[in-house]
Amino acid sequence: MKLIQAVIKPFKLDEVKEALVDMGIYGMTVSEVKGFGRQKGHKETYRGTEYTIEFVPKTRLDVAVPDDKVQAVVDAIVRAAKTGTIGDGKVFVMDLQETVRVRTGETGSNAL
Amino acid sequence: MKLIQAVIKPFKLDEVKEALVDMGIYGMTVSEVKGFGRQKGHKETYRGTEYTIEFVPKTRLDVAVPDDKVQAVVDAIVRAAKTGTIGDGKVFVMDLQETVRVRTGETGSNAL
Amino acid sequence: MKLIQAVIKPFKLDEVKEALVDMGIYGMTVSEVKGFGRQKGHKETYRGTEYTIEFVPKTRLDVAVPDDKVQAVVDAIVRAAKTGTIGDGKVFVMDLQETVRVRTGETGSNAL
Amino acid sequence: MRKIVMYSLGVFWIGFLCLAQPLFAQNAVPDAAEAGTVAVTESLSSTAEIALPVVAQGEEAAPWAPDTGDTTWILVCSALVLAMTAPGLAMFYGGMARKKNALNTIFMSFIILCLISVQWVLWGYSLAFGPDVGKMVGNLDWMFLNNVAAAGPSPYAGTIPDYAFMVFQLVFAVITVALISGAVAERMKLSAFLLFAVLWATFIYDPLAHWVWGGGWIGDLGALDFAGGTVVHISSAAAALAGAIMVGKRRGFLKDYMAPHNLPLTVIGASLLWFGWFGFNAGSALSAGTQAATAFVVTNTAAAMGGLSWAFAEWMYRGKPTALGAASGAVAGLVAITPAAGFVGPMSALVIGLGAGVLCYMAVFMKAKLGYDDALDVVAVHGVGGTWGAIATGLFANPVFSGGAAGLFFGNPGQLWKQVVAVAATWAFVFVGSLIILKIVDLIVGLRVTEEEEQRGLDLGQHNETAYS
Amino acid sequence: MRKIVMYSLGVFWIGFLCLAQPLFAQNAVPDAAEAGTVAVTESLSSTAEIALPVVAQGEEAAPWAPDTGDTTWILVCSALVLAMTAPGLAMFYGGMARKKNALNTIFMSFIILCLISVQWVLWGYSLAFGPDVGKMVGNLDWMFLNNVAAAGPSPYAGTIPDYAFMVFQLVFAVITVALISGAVAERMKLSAFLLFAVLWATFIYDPLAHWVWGGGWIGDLGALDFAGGTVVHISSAAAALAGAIMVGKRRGFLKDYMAPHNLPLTVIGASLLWFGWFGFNAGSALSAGTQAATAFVVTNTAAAMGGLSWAFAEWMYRGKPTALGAASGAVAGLVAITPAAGFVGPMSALVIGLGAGVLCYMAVFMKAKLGYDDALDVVAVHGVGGTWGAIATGLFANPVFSGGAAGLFFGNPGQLWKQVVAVAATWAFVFVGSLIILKIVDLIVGLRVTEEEEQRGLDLGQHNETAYS
Amino acid sequence: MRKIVMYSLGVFWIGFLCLAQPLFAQNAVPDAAEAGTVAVTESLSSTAEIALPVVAQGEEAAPWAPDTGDTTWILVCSALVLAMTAPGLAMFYGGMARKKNALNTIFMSFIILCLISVQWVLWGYSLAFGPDVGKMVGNLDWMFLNNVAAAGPSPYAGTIPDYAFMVFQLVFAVITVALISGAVAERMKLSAFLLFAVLWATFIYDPLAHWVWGGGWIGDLGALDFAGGTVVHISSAAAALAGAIMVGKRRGFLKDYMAPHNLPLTVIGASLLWFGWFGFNAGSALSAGTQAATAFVVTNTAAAMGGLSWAFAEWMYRGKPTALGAASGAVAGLVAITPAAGFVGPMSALVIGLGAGVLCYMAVFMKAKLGYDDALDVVAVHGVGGTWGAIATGLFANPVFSGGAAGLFFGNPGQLWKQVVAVAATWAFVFVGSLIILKIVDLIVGLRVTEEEEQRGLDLGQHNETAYS
Ligand SMILES: Nc1ncnc2c1ncn2[C@@H]1O[C@H](COP(=O)(O)OP(=O)(O)O)[C@@H](O)[C@H]1O
Ligand SMILES: Nc1ncnc2c1ncn2[C@@H]1O[C@H](COP(=O)(O)OP(=O)(O)O)[C@@H](O)[C@H]1O
Ligand SMILES: Nc1ncnc2c1ncn2[C@@H]1O[C@H](COP(=O)(O)OP(=O)(O)O)[C@@H](O)[C@H]1O
Repeated sequence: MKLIQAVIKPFKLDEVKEALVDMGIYGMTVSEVKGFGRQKGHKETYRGTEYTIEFVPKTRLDVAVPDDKVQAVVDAIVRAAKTGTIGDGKVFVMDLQETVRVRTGETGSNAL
Repeated sequence: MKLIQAVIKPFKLDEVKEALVDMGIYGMTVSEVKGFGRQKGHKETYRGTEYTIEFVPKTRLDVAVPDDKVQAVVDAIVRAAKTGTIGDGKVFVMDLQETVRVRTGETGSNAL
Repeated sequence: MKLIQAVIKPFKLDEVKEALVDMGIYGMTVSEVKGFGRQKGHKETYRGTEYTIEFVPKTRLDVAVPDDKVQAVVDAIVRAAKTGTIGDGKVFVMDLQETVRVRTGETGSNAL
Repeated sequence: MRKIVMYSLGVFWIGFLCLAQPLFAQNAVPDAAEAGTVAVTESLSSTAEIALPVVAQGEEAAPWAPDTGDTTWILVCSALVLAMTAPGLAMFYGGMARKKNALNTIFMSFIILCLISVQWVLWGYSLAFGPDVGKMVGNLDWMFLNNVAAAGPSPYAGTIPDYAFMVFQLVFAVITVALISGAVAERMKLSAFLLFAVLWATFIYDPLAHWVWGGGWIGDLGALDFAGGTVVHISSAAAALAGAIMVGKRRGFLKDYMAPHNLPLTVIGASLLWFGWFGFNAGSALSAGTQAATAFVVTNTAAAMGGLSWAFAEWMYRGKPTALGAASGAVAGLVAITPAAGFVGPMSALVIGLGAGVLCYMAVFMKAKLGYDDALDVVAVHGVGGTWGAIATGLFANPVFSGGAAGLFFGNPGQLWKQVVAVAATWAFVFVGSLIILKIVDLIVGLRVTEEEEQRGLDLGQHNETAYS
Repeated sequence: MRKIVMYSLGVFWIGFLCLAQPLFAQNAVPDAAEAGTVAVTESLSSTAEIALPVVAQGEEAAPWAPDTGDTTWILVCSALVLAMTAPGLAMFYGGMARKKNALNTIFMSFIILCLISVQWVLWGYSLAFGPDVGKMVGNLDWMFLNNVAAAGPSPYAGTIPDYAFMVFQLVFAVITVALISGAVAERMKLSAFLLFAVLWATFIYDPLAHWVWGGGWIGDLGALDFAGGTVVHISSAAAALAGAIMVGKRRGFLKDYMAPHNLPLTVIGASLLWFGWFGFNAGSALSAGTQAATAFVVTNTAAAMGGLSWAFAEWMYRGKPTALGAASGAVAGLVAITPAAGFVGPMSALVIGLGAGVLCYMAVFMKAKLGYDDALDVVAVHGVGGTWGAIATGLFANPVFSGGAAGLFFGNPGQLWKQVVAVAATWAFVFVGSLIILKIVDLIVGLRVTEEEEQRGLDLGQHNETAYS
Repeated sequence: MRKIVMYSLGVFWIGFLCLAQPLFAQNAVPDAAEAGTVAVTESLSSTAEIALPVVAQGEEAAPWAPDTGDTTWILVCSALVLAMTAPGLAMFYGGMARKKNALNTIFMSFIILCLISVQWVLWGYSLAFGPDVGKMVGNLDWMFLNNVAAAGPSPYAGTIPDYAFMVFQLVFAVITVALISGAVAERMKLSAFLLFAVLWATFIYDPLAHWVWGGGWIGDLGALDFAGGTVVHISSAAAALAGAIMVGKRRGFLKDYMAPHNLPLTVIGASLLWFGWFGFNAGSALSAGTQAATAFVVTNTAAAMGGLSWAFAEWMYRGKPTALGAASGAVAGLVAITPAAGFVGPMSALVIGLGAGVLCYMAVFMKAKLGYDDALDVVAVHGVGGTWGAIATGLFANPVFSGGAAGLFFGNPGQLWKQVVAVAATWAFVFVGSLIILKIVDLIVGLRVTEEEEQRGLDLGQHNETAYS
């Protein structure tokens, strides 16, 4: 199994989620993060003092999948999350040694 | 060493934390996430427009442990987090190649 | 490639970020987490009821780097994040099997 | 399904429209009678000692005209007291709730404002202030505001329109009921609370207001309650205690982290309560004269001293003063000065406020010891503060300010006894009555939400809404 | 660059200072004339039926003095109505917006308060209430408040200073324009809205106010509008509809999650609207007498019933009452009672509030069906509620309360027809006029922000600020 | 330990009770004397030009009765001004603070309201308005409100009760001290600020109020200050400057991200300030007549123009107007019109507001240049705005509106000079006096929290609370 961690633009979450559901992936975990990269933040001015916001709001998606689906899922995420502009994000793939479903205690791919 | 990542129901955090403390685990990191899975969200209606909230609030717990404790910790988490109903969550285990304690620079298991 | 996950004190984020930028690392992802460890939280009293806040606010930094930079980056983070007091945090290093840049589809070290 | 509901709403509404027709037809009759001649004054003669004299009927029957200054005063004060319930109390309570229950807590104050406003014009006012029946309650002659003169003076305050007095009393009824919601917050079912509210207003508040202000036995007894220490504060606290006991503790009480979710909201709510309380206390003079000015001053003084004394008590006892403490102390001071406002001077107000802050601060520790879960401390603040205020009125009432009534420290020990009787009667009547009503409500709809719903929060459970998105 | 801007600001400001000189010099002339002698009363004689009589010019020309009670009343009511716009409406609307647009939505109400306050003293008041031109509009004699007597009585209300009447009307103009912003929220350009606001106030609101209250044809016709059902509510709703259509739907309308970002803010805003509405309706009596007291009572009654009826309709139809629903219902009740406030009794107010809650609740479903995006439901609440209120005034007006005017249920079927004419004329005039103004504004500056900006939110896009940090 | 603290609280409280006894006994004496005969009027004869005439003592000594309209007016205005401090200023400042300091910032306004309310009735009022000593300060004859007639007229305003005037002045003292907290926010110790507040109110504010309004030398000089441009705004700004310098910069000043944590709160706070300011300015007429109406109108006009001018200055200079800017500009306009409110017309108010918006906008850049850290811009808004307003009063005062006083543009160049003297004297006296007091406070308790506490935030450090959970 692999854990796929994707950092994407927040407004792309719905599209990515649907792309995954379409391929039969029904589980994922989402969190709000702040990204720092090529895409620059914005400036804010309050009463004469100017601030640069370097971090851009991003969404992180964690999906655990069996090995045979990794490539397809990564491709699907990339396709759905792409706008072609800077800041589209990254997909990271990590090895997952074990998965347990808390409710049933099932392990391995069955737990996904 | 392994990194154990558990996605659980938020109100189970205290029980899980205590179970870990009882086994002598004194370090962990917690974040608020949103889960998507078998457990469905709820609907909200505002002035005649209905919205489906597909994501359910979940809590993620990251615990790094030495190899010999992995099984015990996973078991403890599963036991404490279990309600037996849909949405109880998942535990993921990943390989951890190095750990450093920032304060002292210690590495490996000593840093946990 | 490796994924470096650092849990640090929130107010050290700027220093750590600058240390990384100085070494030529231009990408990272940041999230707000709560830590549980040696550093204890504080107590709050509301109208006669006292609560202990066991979790301390922390910041998590995820940086993916090519293998040859791992040691330097870990060292830089440790140096910048250190105050020498309890609660300075931890750095975890994990193996990263693949990285994809969503915008271009590039993979591997090129995608970082 | 949808259509049916729509139709039924339509029918119900047209039905009401038809039913209502005779009401306002009726309504027209007495109003059309010469304004200035109030048919009910006779039956009210027994309340003459609390009512201002009805304006003399001039020769040539010049039509009665209200005093514009007094009328402005009472209308403005009515608006101020209304603002105490919403947004004041809504914010004060809402901020103290946990995030998952914030909206439900706010909703309670708001919907009670709606509900009791309607109850009052339908029958509440008549039961409380209508022609007396055995010193216990008003009769139903003023139901639907029949016999309440739109263009004539109030029998209780001769320089202002009857409607102005009626609406000023309305906002008192509203806030009394709304206060109770703090004790049962975060777990009581909305339907149960609404049913409780209507029954409680009708069978507890309306008679009690009659006892004290409407010509009933407590007023006759000579107990002093300028603006509602017993009627409003002790009564809401006694009901709150009954509610906290009957509804039971919140899941995780004294164990889970239940810190206020938004303290700025709470402090702002307390500030608005303070602002509105000027209407409450100084408005109770029913005229914009020197008594109103005095009541205004002592209200401010007691609030300020209450805030300081709670904060300093915390400072001494816990090491740090809290914002929640200062806000609570100011409210405690306001509660305590309420029965005394027109009768005492500013130096006495300092003592009353000081006592309120310290006593109520100590009282919040009670619930943990005694084991009932008064979620937002209605008993500690309104019960203890109101009782202290009623007693203090019997100590500090000063003829210089009251224009007559005196307390123990001004040579009239008998007053203290009357105050104790009024306090005890109120606690007993309201506590027992509230228990009975709660039991009935429990049988009909059940008092409490399910455990699962309590855990998810009442915002989702009762309203399908989240406070913040 | 920076210097240049600074200089230009300086010059512009000194320029204004010089320009302004003659204005207040001019200003001085009529004011210096004997107070109490108002030159314009003649030209206003045609409005005599709505104006209170100008105080009799006593022998020996004792200087005119205002009634202190009435003056206090109108000044306080003016402050209350001002508070309806900011913070009231700002919070009500701001809480309903999404987080990324929250500040922009709040800003709209605030800046409109600033803008229209200035427009009104410069020329708005003169157009609306100045000497009549053909029953259609006021002339410019009162521009810059020339010929408005600082020390004399208002020709519209003889017991209060002319300035008090002027500022009371000012806050009505302000809120009418601010209301429109709810329909176009979350996507309209600030510059476009400001330009629209000035044009709309000048060419739509000012004439319309003149038609109804300033001596124009609707007032002459005998249509009843106590506090602004047509002038304020229907007119803002008609403009809102035009705006929603012309500006277009929000990206993701009916698809994305667009839940209110802060419902406590919205409920508190609704409470402040309720509080301020007493100034709006009871203040419209222009004197602190029995009519003000009645208007106060029916306002409260309709608001309460509106809140209950919307909440109960939801309960029946959706299974759960919402806080947003109760708050919206109260506002709907307030809207509906506005034209009727001085003319009907409290039992009629119950029916009016009941109808408002149910009708407006049904109306919010309209926009999804008809496909226009009235973001914060101005049309459903103010349009439907205002229309129902204007019609209801023609049904329920009761001589007992109105001191004369009667509706269908009190034997005067003709009144209903007049109400219908006034309503229809207002909808038509304002809708068409607003479309034209919006078209012009679109050509000059463009109505809408870019798609990218809409996505990031108008707080960043229009103001470079975030509501919460 | 716990018991000991409890006991000590009890003893301290009973002690106060005993001590207080003679106070209200004393209190009774003059009040019992015939109301209407004010013993102190003689010593006040020198202030006759600012005081309204004491009502004539009618034959047959009919008891004095206040004017109900004026009394309502002043009591309502007192409540409005109180609401400026809390919730108004508390929200305005609280929203601008960072999240970790939000509650502490709000707490400051709230606790100052408590503290100065008590200081004022104990000795502040006597020092400010009591019988004059050498044109510099009042004596202690009115301490504990002795010799202040609960049932008699104010020697400063003969149509209202003495207590009404006293409490109206109380809320001015409160807000002046609360304003200072903005400059030292986010780093000053609570204990230090409270000690400073009592000393500053006693040794700076009370004498200054005496100089201008209580019969002191500035009033004698003929300098105009209608509602407190010097007394309230310049004085709080001068103290703020001293505070910012003495307490030092916040860690990370001009480097870290210090954006307001909740701008909706700030805009709502500004709206409530605007609302309350009607009480501040129009209430300062001390009677509900034409001058109150004029003050009301110019207050609104200057606020509106101030908001527009700051927002447009930003638009020109930075590309986008901000919500914080519009809110700040409105406050700047309100500050500037304060000394002029009863003396100028609405067209002059436009110029005053325009100037205030632009000047204060430019002034906020000052602190970065000069290097002091006035956290929430008290100096820029109240110092610059107040100075501009005081000068502008000397330019625009118009006999048509002031009933006498004239400025440079109305033929009286001498007035400008008097204004400059008053402004300069206020800045100098307050700045130097504040430095001395701060030095003393620093020696006793230390001005500043530890660096670690500053970093964690003062909410946790000073109160052990978090604003939001
Ligand atoms: N080396 C990295 N490690 C962790 N996260 C990264 C890294 N590089 C980029 N990211 C994340 O990906 C987001 C997008 O990256 P960015 O450089 O802005 O655009 P792009 O991927 O189009 O080059 C960043 O905001 C950050 O959250
Ligand atoms: N494949 C997955 N990858 C990442 N997180 C997952 C995955 N499947 C489930 N989760 C997380 O686990 C939570 C519980 O899963 P769910 O399917 O609702 O219940 P159960 O584990 O009882 O079948 C989800 O809300 C989600 O956060
Ligand atoms: N075993 C662990 N697994 C995951 N996170 C940990 C672990 N131990 C510590 N942490 C994180 O590191 C933070 C700092 O650890 P702590 O024990 O307080 O201090 P120190 O590293 O100085 O000993 C904790 O707040 C927690 O977020």
